[in-house]
Amino acid sequence: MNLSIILAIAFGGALLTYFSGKISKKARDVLAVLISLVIAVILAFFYNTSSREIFYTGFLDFPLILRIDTFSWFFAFTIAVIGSFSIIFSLSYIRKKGNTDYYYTMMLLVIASMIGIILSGDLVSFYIFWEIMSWSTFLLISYNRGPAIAAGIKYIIMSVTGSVAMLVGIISLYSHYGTVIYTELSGLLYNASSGYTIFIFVLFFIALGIKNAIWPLHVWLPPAHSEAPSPFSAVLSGTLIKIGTYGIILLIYVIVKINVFLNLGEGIVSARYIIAVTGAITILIPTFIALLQDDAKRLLAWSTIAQAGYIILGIAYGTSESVASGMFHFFNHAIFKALLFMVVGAVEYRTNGVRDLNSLGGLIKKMPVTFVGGLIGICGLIGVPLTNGFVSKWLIYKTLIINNSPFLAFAALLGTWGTILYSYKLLHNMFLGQLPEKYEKLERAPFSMQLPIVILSLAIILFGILPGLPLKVINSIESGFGLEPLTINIWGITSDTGTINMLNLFVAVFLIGIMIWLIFKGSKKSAGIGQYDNYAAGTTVPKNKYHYSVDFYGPLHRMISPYLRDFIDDFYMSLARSIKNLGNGIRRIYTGDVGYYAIYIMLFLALLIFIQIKWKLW
Amino acid sequence: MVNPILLIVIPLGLAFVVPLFRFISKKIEKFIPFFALLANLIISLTLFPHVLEKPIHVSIGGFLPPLGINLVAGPLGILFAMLIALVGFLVSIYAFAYIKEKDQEKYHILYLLLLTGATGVVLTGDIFNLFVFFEILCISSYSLVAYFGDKPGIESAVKYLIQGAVGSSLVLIGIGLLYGQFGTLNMADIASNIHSVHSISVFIPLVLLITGFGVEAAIFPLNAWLPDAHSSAPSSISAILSGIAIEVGLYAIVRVVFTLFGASSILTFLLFLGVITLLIGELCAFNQENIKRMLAYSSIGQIGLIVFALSIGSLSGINGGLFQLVSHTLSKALLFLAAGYMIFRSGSMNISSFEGMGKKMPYTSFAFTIGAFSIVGLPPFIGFPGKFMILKAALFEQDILFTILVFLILLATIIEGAYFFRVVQTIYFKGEKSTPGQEREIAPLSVLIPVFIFVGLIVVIGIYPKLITEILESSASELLNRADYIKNILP
Amino acid sequence: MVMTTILEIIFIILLAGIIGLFFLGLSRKIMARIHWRYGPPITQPLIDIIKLFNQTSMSHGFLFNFGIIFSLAGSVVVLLFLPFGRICPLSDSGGLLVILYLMLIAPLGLALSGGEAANPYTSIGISRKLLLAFGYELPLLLILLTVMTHYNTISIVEIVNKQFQAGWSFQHLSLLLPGIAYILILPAILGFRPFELIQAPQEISSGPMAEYSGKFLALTTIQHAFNIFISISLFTNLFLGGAANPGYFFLKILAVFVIFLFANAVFPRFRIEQAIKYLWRWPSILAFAGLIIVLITGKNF
Amino acid sequence: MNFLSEYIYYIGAFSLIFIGLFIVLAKKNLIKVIIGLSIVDTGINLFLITLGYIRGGTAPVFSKPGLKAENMVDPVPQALVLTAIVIGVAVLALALTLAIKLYKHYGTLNLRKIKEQKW
Repeated sequence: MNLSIILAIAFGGALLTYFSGKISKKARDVLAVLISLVIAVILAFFYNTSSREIFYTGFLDFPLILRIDTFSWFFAFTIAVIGSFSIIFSLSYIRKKGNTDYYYTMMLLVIASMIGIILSGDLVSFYIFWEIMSWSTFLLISYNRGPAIAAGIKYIIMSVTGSVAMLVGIISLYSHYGTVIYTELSGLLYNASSGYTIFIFVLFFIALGIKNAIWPLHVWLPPAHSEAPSPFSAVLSGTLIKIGTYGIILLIYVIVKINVFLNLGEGIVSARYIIAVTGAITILIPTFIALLQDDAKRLLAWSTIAQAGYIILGIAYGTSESVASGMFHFFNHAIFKALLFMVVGAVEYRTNGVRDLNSLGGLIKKMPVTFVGGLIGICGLIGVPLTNGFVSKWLIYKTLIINNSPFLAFAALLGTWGTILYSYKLLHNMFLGQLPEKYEKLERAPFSMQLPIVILSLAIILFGILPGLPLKVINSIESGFGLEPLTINIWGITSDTGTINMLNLFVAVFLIGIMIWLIFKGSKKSAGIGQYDNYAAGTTVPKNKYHYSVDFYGPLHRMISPYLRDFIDDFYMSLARSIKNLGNGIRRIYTGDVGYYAIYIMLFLALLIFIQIKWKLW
Repeated sequence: MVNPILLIVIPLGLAFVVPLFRFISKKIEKFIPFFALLANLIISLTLFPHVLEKPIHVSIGGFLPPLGINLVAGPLGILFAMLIALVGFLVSIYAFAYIKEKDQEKYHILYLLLLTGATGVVLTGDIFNLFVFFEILCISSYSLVAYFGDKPGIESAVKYLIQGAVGSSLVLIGIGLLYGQFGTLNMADIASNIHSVHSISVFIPLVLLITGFGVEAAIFPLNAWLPDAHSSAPSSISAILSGIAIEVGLYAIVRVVFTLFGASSILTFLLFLGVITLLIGELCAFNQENIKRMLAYSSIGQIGLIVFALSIGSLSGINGGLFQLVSHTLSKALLFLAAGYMIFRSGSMNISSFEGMGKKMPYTSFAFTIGAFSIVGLPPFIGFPGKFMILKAALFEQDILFTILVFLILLATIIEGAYFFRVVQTIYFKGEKSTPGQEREIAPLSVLIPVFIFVGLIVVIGIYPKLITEILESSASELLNRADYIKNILP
Repeated sequence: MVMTTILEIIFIILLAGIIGLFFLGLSRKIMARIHWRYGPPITQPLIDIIKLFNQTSMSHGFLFNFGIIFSLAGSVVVLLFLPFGRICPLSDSGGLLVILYLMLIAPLGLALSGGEAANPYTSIGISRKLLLAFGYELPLLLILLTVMTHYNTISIVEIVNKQFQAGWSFQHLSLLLPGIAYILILPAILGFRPFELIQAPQEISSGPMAEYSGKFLALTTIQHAFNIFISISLFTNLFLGGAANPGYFFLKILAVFVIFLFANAVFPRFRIEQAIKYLWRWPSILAFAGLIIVLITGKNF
Repeated sequence: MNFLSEYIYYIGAFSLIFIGLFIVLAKKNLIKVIIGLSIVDTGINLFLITLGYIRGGTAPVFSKPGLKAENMVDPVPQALVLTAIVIGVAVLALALTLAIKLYKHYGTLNLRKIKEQKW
């Protein structure tokens, strides 16, 4: 099987979907799902193989290369799977809206270009697919119109900013070493001056950091994630920002190599430490901002930034446990964040676009499957033991504590407690509490929405109990990077400094749960009563008058909100405004008076003569 | 082998025949540019392989080079001739539906003259001849800008004319000074003797020529006519002006600087000038509400980028510059054509009037989007290899100055991205989702065909840049090896 | 092997429950005596529970039931991670970090359960409970981090073992400060005065528990008992060197509990903002100071 | 004095050019500006002619024996001037046409007031 075939299917399929939509709606839906599934299935067969091929020689003097190894397989496969689930989820979500052909085409194009990025074996093809991904994403973010337009423009400007910086980095590497192929570049920076290495690092990090939404490059993410169509938010949050993660791993562990990276600078001013601290800040600030959000998707968007912080922290910290945790958390986050966006999407779909947390509530009775999905999703997000998120977070805490970085560990842990607060708010305000009367007749989510929700929920539990499955893959990636592999069992990790055994824990929790359930069942049966049949200390609770979820964390909100404006966003906006003003000012040189224009010509002539007289240029 | 002089003769001859055809049928006149340029396109394509082997020169009237006027069809000349014929041809198709006036023979005459002038400039080997063709180009573009006879058109034409006339006066003085010193007008001849005289006496004509041609090439601060003219001309003419006229001006500068004077020391100055032009163009475009003005300022920016690339002075730099020039010609022509028809439909040049165009004119909007992406330099469109090559050339200098300039260029790219993406969003995502009154009105075929040929070229060359890199490389080496150029003409 | 483990588990759960309930009873007795009352008998909580199990209860639905089971299961599982004397059935399943996480299952379960009802008091109570948890977690995290960094391990068994070798943690200044901080936040963890604001019977009619009746109330009481046991024995294990056998361990935690009761009997109730501000100030500063000292003096092991 | 007589035509030519340019730069009225352009043109033509002029030279035609090439005026500038005059006339005509149209639209020829196309 050829790697270029995957890309051909992905890109060709995207275009084909568009044209098939002109013929038959059904055929298009089937085709879109089929293509995304086929890509995932083909990729699955590449497990544990490694190959490399030149797929195109027509681009200037650069042979474009595709390669696959465990590292890229892991990312590509995750992306393909999440992508196909999102497309399945879209089937009913997007039906109500217009431009369906366009939607599917762009969605497939985004997925295809992401897989292209992952599979590319040199920086030029990496960049080409990267840009294709950027603009196709841009075209999809604004799909919903209204506020989505500002979100789209913010996204694309930041994205272009990043990618031009990266382009300079790529070309600079090429001009220094004469190659852009990973395998040839790998380790070459060992002999470079640290100044040059830092230069390359900064350039790449602008691009990768923007994609990965590292603070302070995150400002595009909250509006983009919250305004995009929900299945696409799942792709954005679950996979697209992870392309940034992939790039960072690629940069640090494949191109620069771990030994150079760890020796870049010393102590607190080392590259490793600075990036890790940035990761920690990325955890803390967005977590607290997420607490203040009232829009379900915006809350999830901020949470995405925070979780990306864990990933960066793990990857940059550079011990084999931390890198494993970074990659594992990438995988977990892809699953549970996609799931959560789908849950919100399902609610949004049934309530006709309501995602304001203050006007929902009590939907558990109406959408139980979706609720369970949401519950498992937030458990994964928090990292409740027995969900996948726990193991990756445990790993990062552990390695930070053992390696004497308690402050980073503190940031990570505190972020988790913030996560509990906002994710419970999300769940509570949507599904618990009082059901507004207008939603009395709400139906369950359609099957095409429930299916991915259920599968992803099961995946969270499965990888929570048996973390060894993904960790095995991660372990072999790590040995490829020259890191010491972990000792892994199917149920967890063994090491001298702390062992984790999820299966033990599962059995314990399960048995104790059964025991308590038996006691509960065995004792006197309780009478079922309606939701509004409440004890209210002698008064009555009026129906539909109060919404208890409003201002759920009011006291905390009042305390911290003055400190948590998104100053970075304000800064960027004022930058944009000043560029605009500058442009408006400069425009005035074209006064409209032709006399001035003639004077400009003469002045130019005079300038040339002056320069010659002054400096004797030629 | 075809004589390259046909490239000039056919459009020139047919231009004056246009009124005669009116006696046969009024409908036929609009097809004359079409056929003339088709012929040109075919001729230049057949010449193309020959030229790559050895430049062709034709001595007019049998007078040998230093004395007589000669045509030089080198790779660079043919590259430009091909571009001119191609863009002219496609725009002439566009004009079938776009130019609707009853008496349109003037349009076609002037159109053909404009392209004759442009082709003449790029093919001639004689400096005064170059000036003459340049004047033909300029005069016809002044009148074409005013073609609609409306208020902005006339005003812009007058301003364009005044600045253009000042510019060409300077050129003519420069040519006179050169002739006074060398006693010859043949470019190869002047070039071979240029270092035999004192530098100050060469410097004055050089400055005059750069300034004079710079007006047409729209280098800052000589470009004040451009936004006015581009925005008030008929869109087909805007496409030609932006896609051909300023490129030809640039050709003239490049010819003068590289071949005629071999003045590599002025390149440092042009480097900065290019970056400044780029930044100012993009900044002015940033907050522009008038779509055609925005595109015009963007052209200024692109010209700045091309000037920058050419002034790097290395083979790869010139290569990149020429690639960017081709890319800009195709993309900007496409943008003006697509925007032109949308303006035609919406009746306003305000960007906000494009709201909902994505639904109303899906194909045109699509084409506009491709053009915008290409200009910004996104793969897999033609703008990307261009920008890539320029950055590569600049960074290969491994000089801190170049790194700084590259960052300024990239800053401009970001600004450029910002305003183009804003328009794309306006087209697709702004406005009411679907109002019943706004039915789909697909543009006529004669608009869609050229537009989509442009789209095709942009995508194909974007994906497979090797298609044109060969001719670009030989053009670039033609520019850099003046000795070869001189030897070819004066054996 | 498996058999002993299962026996250990059952032993610990039963014992912890009994000790927890005893402490609950004891606390009421001692409080009463401080207030110059006679007070209920020490077995009163047990009697209450038995009585409650026999009463009719009302349920709002599946999640209402599930939440309470989930919450209690979370608390019980924590027990298996804490060394009780030398007994610790799940010693190598993740250590202190897992305990930290499992401790949040209890409030989360209660919150979920309460969310099923449409009672405003419940909502307010949950909100307060989560916020208070957030408030005390900050110092708690610092305290645990200090201990873990000091001993350079995340295993609580290891920590206890190291204290056997080198004496109680309280002997080191760097751990004394976090120890004091722990005592300061203990009432917040347990919802005792002055952090009664979650239940606040006069104000929001028992908050999250407003809707509970019969066996639900019984289960929450049991859970409360477990919580007391957990938080006190966590302190004992971390700072007072644990114990070599369960009997000695019991004496230690009893002592800690009684001292703690006397210390807290005199406070009024905080508002939630005041509570968070308080928790983020003094205990956090103390714990933070400890952490800094640990980092400066370097690891002891 | 000798200098003056040697360079009188050049001085004259460049004076005309600068006068013309000054008019273009400084005058508000479009017609005046056009006149200025015309003066510049004239100056350039004079300049070109002067380039090939030899004092006392003859027409560059071998009409009678004994004529040497050194004594003939250079014919090339004359050809150039002829072309330049034609171009100049074309520009002038176009400019005047446009001026008429402009006046119809604006009712004025004051270039300082015709500023609709700007920025």
